[in-house]
Amino acid sequence: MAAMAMERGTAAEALVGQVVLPGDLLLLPAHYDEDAEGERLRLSAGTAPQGRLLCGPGLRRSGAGLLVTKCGLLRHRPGGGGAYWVDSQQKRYVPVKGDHVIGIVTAKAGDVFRLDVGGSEPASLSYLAFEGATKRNRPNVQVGDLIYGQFVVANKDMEPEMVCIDSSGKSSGMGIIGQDGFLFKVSLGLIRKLLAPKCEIIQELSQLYPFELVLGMNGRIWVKAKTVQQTLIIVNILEACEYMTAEQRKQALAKLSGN
Amino acid sequence: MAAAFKTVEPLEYYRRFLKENCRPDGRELGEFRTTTVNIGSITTADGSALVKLGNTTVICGVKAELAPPAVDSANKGYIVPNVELPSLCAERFRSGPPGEEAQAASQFIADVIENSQMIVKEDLCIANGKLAWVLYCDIICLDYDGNLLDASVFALLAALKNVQLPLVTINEETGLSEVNLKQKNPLIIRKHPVATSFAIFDDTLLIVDPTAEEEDLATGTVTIVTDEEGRLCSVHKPGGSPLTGAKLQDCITRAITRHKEVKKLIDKVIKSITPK
Amino acid sequence: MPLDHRRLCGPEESQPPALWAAAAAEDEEDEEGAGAAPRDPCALRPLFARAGLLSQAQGSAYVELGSGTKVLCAAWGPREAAEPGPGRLICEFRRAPFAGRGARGRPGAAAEREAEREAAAALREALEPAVRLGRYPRARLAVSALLLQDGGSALAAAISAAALALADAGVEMYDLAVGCALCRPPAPAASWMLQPAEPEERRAAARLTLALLPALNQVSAVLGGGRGGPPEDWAQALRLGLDGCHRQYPVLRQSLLRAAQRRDAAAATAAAAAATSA
Amino acid sequence: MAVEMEVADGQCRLRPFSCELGLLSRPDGSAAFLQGDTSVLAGLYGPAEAKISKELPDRAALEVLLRPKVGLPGVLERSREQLLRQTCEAVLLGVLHPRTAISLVLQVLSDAGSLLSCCLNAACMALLDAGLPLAALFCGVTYALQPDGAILLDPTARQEQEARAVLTFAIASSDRKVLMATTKGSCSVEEMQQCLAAAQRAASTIFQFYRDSVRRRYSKN
Amino acid sequence: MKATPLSNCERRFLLRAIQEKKRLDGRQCYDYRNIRVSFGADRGCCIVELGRTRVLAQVSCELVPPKPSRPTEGVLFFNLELSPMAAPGLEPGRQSELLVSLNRLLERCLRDSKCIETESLCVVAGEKVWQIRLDMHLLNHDGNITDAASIAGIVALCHFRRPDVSVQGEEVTVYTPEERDPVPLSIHHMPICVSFAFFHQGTYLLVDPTEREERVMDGLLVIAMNKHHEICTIQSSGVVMLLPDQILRCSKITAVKVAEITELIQKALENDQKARKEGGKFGFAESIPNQRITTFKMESAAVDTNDVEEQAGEIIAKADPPSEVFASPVVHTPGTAQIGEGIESSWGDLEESEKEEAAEEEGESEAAAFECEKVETEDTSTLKETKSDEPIVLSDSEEEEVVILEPQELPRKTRTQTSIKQENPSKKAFNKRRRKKRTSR
Repeated sequence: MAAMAMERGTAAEALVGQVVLPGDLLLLPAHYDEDAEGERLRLSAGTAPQGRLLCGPGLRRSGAGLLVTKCGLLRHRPGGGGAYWVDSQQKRYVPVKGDHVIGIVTAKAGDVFRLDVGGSEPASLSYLAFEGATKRNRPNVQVGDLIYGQFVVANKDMEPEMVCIDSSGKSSGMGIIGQDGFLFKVSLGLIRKLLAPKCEIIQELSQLYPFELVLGMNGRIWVKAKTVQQTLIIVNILEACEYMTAEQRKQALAKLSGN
Repeated sequence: MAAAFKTVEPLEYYRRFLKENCRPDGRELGEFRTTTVNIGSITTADGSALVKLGNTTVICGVKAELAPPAVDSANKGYIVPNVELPSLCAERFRSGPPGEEAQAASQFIADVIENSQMIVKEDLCIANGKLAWVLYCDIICLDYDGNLLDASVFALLAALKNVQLPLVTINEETGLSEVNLKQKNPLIIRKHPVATSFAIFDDTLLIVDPTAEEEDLATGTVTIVTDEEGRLCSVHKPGGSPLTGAKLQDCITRAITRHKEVKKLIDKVIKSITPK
Repeated sequence: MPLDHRRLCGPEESQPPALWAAAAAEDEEDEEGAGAAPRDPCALRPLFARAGLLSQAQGSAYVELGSGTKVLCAAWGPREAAEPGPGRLICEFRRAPFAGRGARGRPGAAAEREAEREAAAALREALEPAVRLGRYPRARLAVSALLLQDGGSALAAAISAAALALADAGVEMYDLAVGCALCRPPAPAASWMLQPAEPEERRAAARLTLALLPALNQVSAVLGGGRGGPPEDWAQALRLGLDGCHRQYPVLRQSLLRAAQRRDAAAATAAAAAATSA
Repeated sequence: MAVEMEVADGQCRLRPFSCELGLLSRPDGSAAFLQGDTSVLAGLYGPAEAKISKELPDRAALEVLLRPKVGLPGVLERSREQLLRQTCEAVLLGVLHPRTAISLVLQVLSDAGSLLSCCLNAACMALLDAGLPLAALFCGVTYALQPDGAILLDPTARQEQEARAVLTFAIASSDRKVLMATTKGSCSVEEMQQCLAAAQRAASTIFQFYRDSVRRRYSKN
Repeated sequence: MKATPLSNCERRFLLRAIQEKKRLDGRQCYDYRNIRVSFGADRGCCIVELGRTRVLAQVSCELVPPKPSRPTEGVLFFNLELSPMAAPGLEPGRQSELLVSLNRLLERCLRDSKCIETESLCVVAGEKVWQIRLDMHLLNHDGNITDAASIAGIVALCHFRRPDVSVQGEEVTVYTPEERDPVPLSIHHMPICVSFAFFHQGTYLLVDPTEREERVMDGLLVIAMNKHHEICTIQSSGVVMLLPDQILRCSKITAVKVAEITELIQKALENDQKARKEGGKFGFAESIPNQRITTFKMESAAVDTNDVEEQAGEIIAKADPPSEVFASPVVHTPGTAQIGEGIESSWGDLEESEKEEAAEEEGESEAAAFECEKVETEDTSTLKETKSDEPIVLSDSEEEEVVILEPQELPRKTRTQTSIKQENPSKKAFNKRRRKKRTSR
């Protein structure tokens, strides 16, 4: 049986940029083999030699190699031991520590707000986790408002917790999102693309006219332009990007700026 | 000590036993629990049987009624099996209408009847298009300690073997049916399907006739139903751990042996009540 | 289309064969009637009781009457309940579809459900005074009775069995509850009869089921009805019934003692086995 | 006629397959799967908030609902739901999302034979589309045993009716083991093993189809 | 599954856009979304897509006795289900208020408009008529379920063919499609629902609202009409403050929309009919949009099964042969038998005849004690009751449970009782006694 499993395995490097499916076995260069087990332990112990391989979302350790658990494109980042992960087109968000997301306030309960972030349970956000907030000076937040914040606690076993301040107590762009503008949802894959540094789509859009944009890792986008019409155009273009090639998008944009 | 270990780490506890090729209750991996059958205990039913597999206890009562055959199968009678898991058989079952497990078991029993052709529905027809027998086979689990399917199939078979149907004739002049309650005949049982269930442990080990505890810890189950000719009437593996064809073959082998045991048992018990 | 989609259904309607054998059926009834005539009205039926026989339930009991009535009971408790206040006793009564003579009971049918609900309520009436519910605040105790065969006096048997099951489950109780049924045959001036069989019950002019807490000598439930009679007549019935309860009590007690001994013996064996294996 | 020829070749054929991913806007994952004229639509929500009564402390609670096209779901649907759910559970890495609920709804669009295998394929594609973590893939394969003993792959409704036995397997992509098996009619042990071996062969073709579908879907990224 | 809440900014933005006569998807106020109709391989089966809202409809038929009040008319049955896949928050089997009102509306649109001739569905007056059943399933909810379902319903009814029947005397023959071509239903006209959503106290109205628009609307007006401009149903819900001329305006818009939709439906039906007639391809597989990257097709593929027989043979050959050794049954009493030894069960084992003697003996020794217990009761009546249990003997080797109700065939066990007779139950399912392995200790 083991031999059969090996047969299925393919060298990881050869598949970078290709579609992988759950159950696929990725083989790593031989020198990772011996110490594949206890990987994490050593990582945290800090005794690990440099060049430790990171195994990102959609992948699991399996014997000497990596087992794919999500379908999508295999990505690789060189440097250090390198990192592998799978980029997938998923819609449902699962909170991850450090992610910036847009939440909708669903309730105020005692000292915390409950926020819908699109995950499996509501996130909590303390009254005090806003810049300049004190017991007396509470932020003015209503049910139904949008909040842009960051996860400080997010794992499978605990209730996710958000804050709107960074480690130095500054808002750094987080907090309540304005009352105007519009909120809509796209796939998580598209959000990751939009958040990538120097994203072409955003650059092309910004040449149309000025607008404000907030991108949440949970697939939510808030956008506000000068007029309703302009806001709607941005919304429609971003939604359409889900299935457009760069070529098609450029054509569509050209048509718009022509108008 | 052992009890505490069992409570805290039930799976590890089992593994220790399985490694030694035995189970906490003293059985070997391929060993069934004591199987007891008693037939005819419910006099209000036309046929009945009580089957015990260790603690697991299942009772099947058959009631025969008359109805016109369905329009699209004018020469066939009906067999209507239903499995009930009442709240008294185990704590997790709620009162009220049958839940998923009971319904899945009912469907399984219906499939076994159909697949094995143990009773040919044509045999239940009295007058083509006019009158046929309806056999309601109600299987109730009284004590659920695992392996419901084996016990249910056996109880059904034993109860059907026990059924005595009164003679029904159609009066040619009046066209009405007449029932003679004094003259009773047994059903024609054409095949004797016997089920053998296995639990899969840790994706590899197969243990036969699992208890409720073993079912809980198992990663899957398989049920094989064979008839006296060694044909397969059902290979029922409702998901769970994957198995190879060779492992499945091992299950079938065990099932064939089990069939012989059970067949002998049922023959003997039927013989014991047949007036000589 | 109100079809039961959780059960396999046969044809929409079917009749028991006895319907087509009208003549023969009457004969049979007559025979039964004749057989019942010389019965001593004060006679009790043979009673078999056994407690602690189910492996999964915390407490269980099985009661069988000579007339063919078979009842199995399981009890659980206490379980945590959401609602505050003293403990609650949840009773369930189910009839196996094959329990009755004649047509098969249709589980889930409205009439069937109604009858079962009524019996469950009577069961609760009879048992509640016997259980120390105050000792189980915010908790639920549950008893389920399953009637496997109805040979008459089914509810009375269920009451006895349910009380045994609760006691077997280790629930704190003031007393056991013992059930007894009576009926008055249709014949004029007929006297009440203890523990009627199913045909007697079917023909009866009046019926009565009562539950007694024998040690306390208190009646916990009375359920009866039928063609009226003078109060003295009913008082007589009550006396007869109570007597019946008292006479059944030792047998029930005995079965509980047995169950307890068996459990102790099993525990000892297990301990011994553990000791040897260690 | 055509069937006989295929048998003579020692070959079995799958009907034309098609599949559309993510076709529903509301669910987190969706797929339509077609095998010949048999087609099933699958929609999946989750991992989402679980009802307290259904919550499991150590893994995601998976619920599978099978909706017939005519009438309400009955006992048959319930038993198939159990088969489908336990098959999905065997590959789903539910421990990664404890205390959540995953709900998979399958709607029969057209039953022209081999319905259960089509349900399995649609379910797996919906799991893929939703991006849930899976240890492996599975596919459904149905074989019919004809009265003459020949085996027939992916039978139509009529072929199923004429068959002596119909066997459906769910095959896992890892090592081609059997996840689920269910049979209708009776067959010999040899026949069952033959169908199983043949199903394992057919699985390779179906998994390749899965891969090609997903490749096409990601072709513009 | 909980539905995502609607944020304040979405609500405000949508309402502002409506005031500016702008819609999210770029439509004008009176524009309908794209309608796509696809047919299944079965007759009477279609999927209607209205934008992203999707409804499946299937018509089926069955011969049933007619309703007593209408002995010469067929029976119509309509049912819409909101499948839990259509949106989060829809639970299976729950009759929500929305579902009930939708079903009532469709019923009025399709039944009360008398669009289907029910007389032609009668086979034998008072005995057998066709019951036509229309099942609709909402598969994806993006607003305006009513219109999508009404279109799907009527299309499925038009597409349906029932088997032909003939009546000769009492004999009703139902023909298979091979014997005789199935017959279409006779449909007088096609009522179609058009929904209008109202905002800002009825100032603004939108045709064919999406789900988000429905979430911020004040009220809804549904008008069902056929292409002859006959209104079949009209219904308002929610807070609708309408002026008479607004209703008039809506009905004019409806007439235009209905004409367009009817034409589209007819074209779709014709295309499908043509494909079927000319032996072309039809069914859902044909309606999958090939150009999309989310779809993929594979032609019929061959699977090589050449050596499966050998492979199967090998597996069977390798397996151990079935064991020839197995337990033999022991009959305890007539009707009760057992195989297997050993494991104690709490139900107690059934009696074993050889041990009966032992029970007997012990029983004897206990008889006295037992009788004491019963003395009083036996005084008062001829008690037929027998004891249920043996009294307390805790001999560790043999402890049993006894059984009162002995069958007649074994009179020796009636012990002290003299009166046991006719009531002996005929079986002993529950006569049991505990048996311990003597060998164990």
